[in-house]
Amino acid sequence: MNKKSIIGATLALSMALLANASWAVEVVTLEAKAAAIIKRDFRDKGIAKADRVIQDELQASCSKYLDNLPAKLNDKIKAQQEAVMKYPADGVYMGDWKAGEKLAQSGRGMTWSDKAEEQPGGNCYNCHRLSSKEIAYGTIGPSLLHIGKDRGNTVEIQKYIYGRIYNAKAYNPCANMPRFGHMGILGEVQIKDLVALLLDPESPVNK
Amino acid sequence: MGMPMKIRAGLKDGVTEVKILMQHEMETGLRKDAEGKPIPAWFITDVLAQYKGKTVLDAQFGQSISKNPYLLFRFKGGAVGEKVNVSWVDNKGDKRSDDGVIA
Amino acid sequence: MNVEVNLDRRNALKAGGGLGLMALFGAVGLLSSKAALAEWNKTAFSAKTMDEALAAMGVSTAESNAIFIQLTVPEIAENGSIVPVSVTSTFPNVEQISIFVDKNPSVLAAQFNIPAGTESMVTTRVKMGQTANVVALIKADGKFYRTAKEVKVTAGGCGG
Amino acid sequence: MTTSNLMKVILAMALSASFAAVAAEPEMSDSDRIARYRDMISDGNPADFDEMAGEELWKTAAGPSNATLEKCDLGKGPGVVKGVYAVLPKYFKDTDKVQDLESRLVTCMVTLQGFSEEELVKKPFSTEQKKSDITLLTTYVVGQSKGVKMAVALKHPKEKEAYELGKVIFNYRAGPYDFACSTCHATNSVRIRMQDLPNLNVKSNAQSAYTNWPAYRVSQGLTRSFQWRLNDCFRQQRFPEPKFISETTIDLTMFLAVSANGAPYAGPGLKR
Repeated sequence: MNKKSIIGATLALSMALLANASWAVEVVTLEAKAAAIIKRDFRDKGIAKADRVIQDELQASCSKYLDNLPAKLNDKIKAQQEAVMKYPADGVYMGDWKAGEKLAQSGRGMTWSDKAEEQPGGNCYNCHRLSSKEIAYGTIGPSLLHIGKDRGNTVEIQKYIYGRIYNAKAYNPCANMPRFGHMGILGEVQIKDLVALLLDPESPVNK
Repeated sequence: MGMPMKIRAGLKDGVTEVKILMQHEMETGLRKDAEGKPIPAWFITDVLAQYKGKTVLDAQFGQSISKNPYLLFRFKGGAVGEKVNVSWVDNKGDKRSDDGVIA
Repeated sequence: MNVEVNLDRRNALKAGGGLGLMALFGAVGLLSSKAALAEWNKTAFSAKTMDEALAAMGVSTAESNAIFIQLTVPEIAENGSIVPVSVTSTFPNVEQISIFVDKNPSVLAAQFNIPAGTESMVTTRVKMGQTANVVALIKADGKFYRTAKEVKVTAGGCGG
Repeated sequence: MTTSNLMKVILAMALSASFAAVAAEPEMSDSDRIARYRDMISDGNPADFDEMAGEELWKTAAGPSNATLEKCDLGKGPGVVKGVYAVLPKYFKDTDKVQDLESRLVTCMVTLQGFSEEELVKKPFSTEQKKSDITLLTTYVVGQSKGVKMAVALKHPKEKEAYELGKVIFNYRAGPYDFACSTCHATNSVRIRMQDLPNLNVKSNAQSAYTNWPAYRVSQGLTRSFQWRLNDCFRQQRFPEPKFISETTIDLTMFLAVSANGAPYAGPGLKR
């Protein structure tokens, strides 16, 4: 390598670093600015209070990295979410699949047009295929048709499914799926009913 | 007096195609308002389309026709620049009449 | 005015539009509400079932025929408040086209009288409370024929 | 049977034969069926009536100053309505702000007609009881850009910044569901229930999504503006309410409008 090319390479490298650095500064500034604008521009409406736009660490990180966290941060946030996971004290994970199907059908809950006293729905069909009888299912999440038939119905599987509904982020920090239990959207009874919908051999999901 | 209609009429191969869009709530009488009080039925019952004084379509509607009713039909004849007249009346006796020029 | 109200609108139609009611419509360009309401088939439009509606319309038998009646409806409707329905018949001498939704609270949606010179084709939009059959009924040469198709009304949007 | 009747019978048979051929074609997917439904309802858009009503409002003197909006500068000079929607949002010198159509209409209603901004933004959207003047005007104005290619500029520094901020806001996850716009609108070929979701990071998707708003919403029986669309997105995201014509909504609009550049404006649309 001659002198000229070394200089050239160094120059290119330092330019790349510089560009990278200014890019990083730019992004931080923009993010902070956007957060401030958002904080100013939203207001309470019904049950949806203005402070909902304040991000927790998980939300801020997933937004910043467009849902692709660096490995270290990913592990850190995953551990945080695992630490706040709560399972039923009675060790029972399955409830009534019929109640679960009703919850799965309901896309309501937590919006400013919903009422505080109404139990939010599970929103399941919005994103997942479940019962083969329901053709209006979403595809943002994977199909869960026959999940119980395919994976069985052991206590381990039940606990795993319970956990995924309670807090999907303990498995994948930037998952699209809400943290239904952790965020207080669904209670223990509701989550158990949904586990039953997915795993009970009598449920239409497994027919 | 009802709200204006939108009438488009086009002549092709000796046949006039008429598309009508009417402005009307078409309340079934089965819905309830925010306070839970029933909203009374209010819908167009009769529609009459005429070309040069001759009836080209005569329709009766029930509560199952959509809000802002839409109609498409064709009749033989018609001439560019001539008018198709459409009129409707609803169950409260309100009415409306508009012309569409054949293009 | 009273004389005109008592006139049978169907007969007026057949007379070619030059008499009675039709003369009034033609001259004023407006439907006379009183006359129109007298004509509107209240029993048929209030009918809760297909059988009741057909009886109110004087239909004793309606042969099923999907070849000479083309009923075009979407297989799936994203929204039950607008379901497009198109009925075309290739029967000769079609006098009347009617559209029903068999599970709606009032099953008869619309009835079209087709004068000579008007094609036996009509498109409109109906409301559907749930997945149901759309039925097309044709009167041709004094006889009735019918065909039906199911429209699935789906849950739309995020549900909120 | 007369000759003409015989012809009808033959025609009917030919038709039914072709129908049989259609039936034998490979299974339609549910998405195809929905697309067919949308196509079938695309004619006869009740938004046309709102365009007419909006034009009337535009030309009618109103407000404390008893003036019309005919001198309003929406981005192509005072009084120019044709094609303006295709260049919005845009930086305006007089307000020193990037504005979308609705915020610009508010500016004109304040400066030309003497309305109070505070009053105008209180009830900016149509309800079953009362249609919003701002939405009617919006419907009229966008109708005058039909077929005009979207050409939103990123020249002024504030325009560039609005776009960049809009992109960040698009990806901003928050609320009890951890949702951002991107949760539903940054993946190809996914749907909620039966509704296909556009991936707004893909140009063709962004173009067809943006150019069909404002739109008549069949389920609500009302024409809805783009500000309303964003408001309802945030509602479904489980966010609190974004203030009408706030910077958040305008920045987001800027991001989406620029993504639609190059496509002819096709609204007002007709949606489920």
